[in-house]
Amino acid sequence: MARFVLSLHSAPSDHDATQRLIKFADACLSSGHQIDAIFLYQHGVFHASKQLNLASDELPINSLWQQLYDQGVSLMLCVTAAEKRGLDINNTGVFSVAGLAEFAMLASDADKWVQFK
Amino acid sequence: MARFVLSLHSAPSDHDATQRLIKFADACLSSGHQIDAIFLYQHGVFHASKQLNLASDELPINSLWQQLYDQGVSLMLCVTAAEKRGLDINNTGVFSVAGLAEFAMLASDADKWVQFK
Amino acid sequence: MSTLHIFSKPLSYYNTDQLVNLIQPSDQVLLLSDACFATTQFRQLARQLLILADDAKVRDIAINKPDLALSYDDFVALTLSTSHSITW
Amino acid sequence: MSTLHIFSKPLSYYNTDQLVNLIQPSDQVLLLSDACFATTQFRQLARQLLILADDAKVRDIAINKPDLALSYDDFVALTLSTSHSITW
Amino acid sequence: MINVLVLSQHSPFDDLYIRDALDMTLIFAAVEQNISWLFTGPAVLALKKQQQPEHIGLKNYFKSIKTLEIYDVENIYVCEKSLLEYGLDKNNLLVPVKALNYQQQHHLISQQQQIVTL
Amino acid sequence: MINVLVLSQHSPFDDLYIRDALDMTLIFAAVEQNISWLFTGPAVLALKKQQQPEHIGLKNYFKSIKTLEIYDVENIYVCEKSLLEYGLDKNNLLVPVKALNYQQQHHLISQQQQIVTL
Repeated sequence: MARFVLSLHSAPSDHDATQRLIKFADACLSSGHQIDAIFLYQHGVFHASKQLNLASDELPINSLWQQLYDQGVSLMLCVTAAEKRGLDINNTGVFSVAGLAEFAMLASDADKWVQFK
Repeated sequence: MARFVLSLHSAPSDHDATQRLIKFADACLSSGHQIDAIFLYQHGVFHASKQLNLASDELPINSLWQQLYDQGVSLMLCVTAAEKRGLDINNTGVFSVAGLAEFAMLASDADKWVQFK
Repeated sequence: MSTLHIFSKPLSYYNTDQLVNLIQPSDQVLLLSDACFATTQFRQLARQLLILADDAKVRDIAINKPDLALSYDDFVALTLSTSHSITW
Repeated sequence: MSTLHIFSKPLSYYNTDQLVNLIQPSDQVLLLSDACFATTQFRQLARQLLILADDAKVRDIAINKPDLALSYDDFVALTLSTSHSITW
Repeated sequence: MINVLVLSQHSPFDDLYIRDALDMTLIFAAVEQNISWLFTGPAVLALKKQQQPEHIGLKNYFKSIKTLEIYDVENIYVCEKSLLEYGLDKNNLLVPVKALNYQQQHHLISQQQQIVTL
Repeated sequence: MINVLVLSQHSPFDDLYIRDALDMTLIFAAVEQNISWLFTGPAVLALKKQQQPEHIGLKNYFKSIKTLEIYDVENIYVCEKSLLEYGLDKNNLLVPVKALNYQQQHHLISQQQQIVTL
């Protein structure tokens, strides 16, 4: 069993990167590995926007995040990146607001850090 | 006197493109030209996010838009691009929600369309 | 000590000169998303390309020898069998 | 009938081959933002480069002949003296 | 009626670039301007047949590209060199296109009143 | 303590890429990992002296780059070829750097446990 951290760097409008990260995370878990954190950085922070509400024929981003959350995966929003982008860090739903230091410690501890963009 | 439409394609985090569009718009107006519309498209739609709130040592994006609005410039948010990005189109402040058709008609009528990104 | 190099766009999005010089024969090159369209371009980086099967399939791209089709489980295993990954 | 070509990043962000072949001697090439760093690179697109003075100045870049420094008023006038612009 | 050119340069699933360009092209046709759409570089891949992104949860916008003809968008151009680069045959794409060399692309550009890169 | 490499490839005012990389570099130093920062391509321009973006309303983050030494970030590397490309002299940058050819960059990469491109 290995310990992973994953980071997402692109905006919710990049549906393709989003579905890839989710499927990679699912494969990690089903292979018996552990995900210590999924971290939203750069444009990825917009996934924690409470406004996010897509049409029914689009990727169901909100429910995909909810499913990972329900499996106990820690979903983290980088507060520094969020504030630089003017994102409201109250009311971030399934994403917990975390400092960059917290993520850096998790990344240093993990066996693998894989970026998605 | 010429009639311009301008479009902004990058996110508020691209401070550089934002200040450039604003200065170009100011120069248009002070040279006696008319700006029929400034249109937010692609990642530019995030400028109409009500959450936008940056630190005091950053570009004062909100007040720059307010100044253009106060000069009577029509600031338009593309509803199609906004919906595809999950942006809330209620409560868009100085930006009016407009259809792509409205902008296409303005762009067809204008002397010049200049893109900023 | 091999590096996993991950790409999701055609090669024209990247600095080809840098990649050609940095990537070693012992490294692995994995194509995701729109990078799957560009096997011919990426061939100059590696003799054998690893390609995410799902992403190739929806783009109607056939995966031929010596290239290798990977599932998501394979992708996870690959990140563990290499020293580290770079998502370019 | 001249086209105004507008760039805001160094040339490596663009498809050089396409630009070299598309841009004509009668066209104008305007450098904004980080494109100002790359006058040497953009020289292959035009004999004379137009450069936004503010953007060059904050990057501590000197504008030398035959290149031309433009104010924002000049930039506005330039969009009117050309047939149309392309913001690459 | 003016001539408007939409210029696409991004690969099919790079964010929403091609979908934004599709919307823009359709709307200029709807407001009865003379719209053209030019695909260069990896954007030509958006015209490749038999892509089924819905199988990985993504919207299949290629179906909408196929409807361009219905909406009287007939001026679809592709960069000849880019087709070659990606091994595509201009007679076997989603919609009928005209393949242009660089000189023809320059001519197309010179005829436009407005040009938008998306 | 692990070796972590931040790899920058974007130009100084391309969105917030360099500023994000700066934050990441500083934080890995703060949590006492062995952090290195490699600048390649147009990212090397972020180390050019005497830039004053505050005059056009942008935050001057170059001041923070200058403080890297104070925070014990000493492993700053630049691509030798990129310096040449942009006419920069490695002895006249914001902070002391080591210029690396491709072989040396490969060696640097091979020593890392984690690598992040920003």
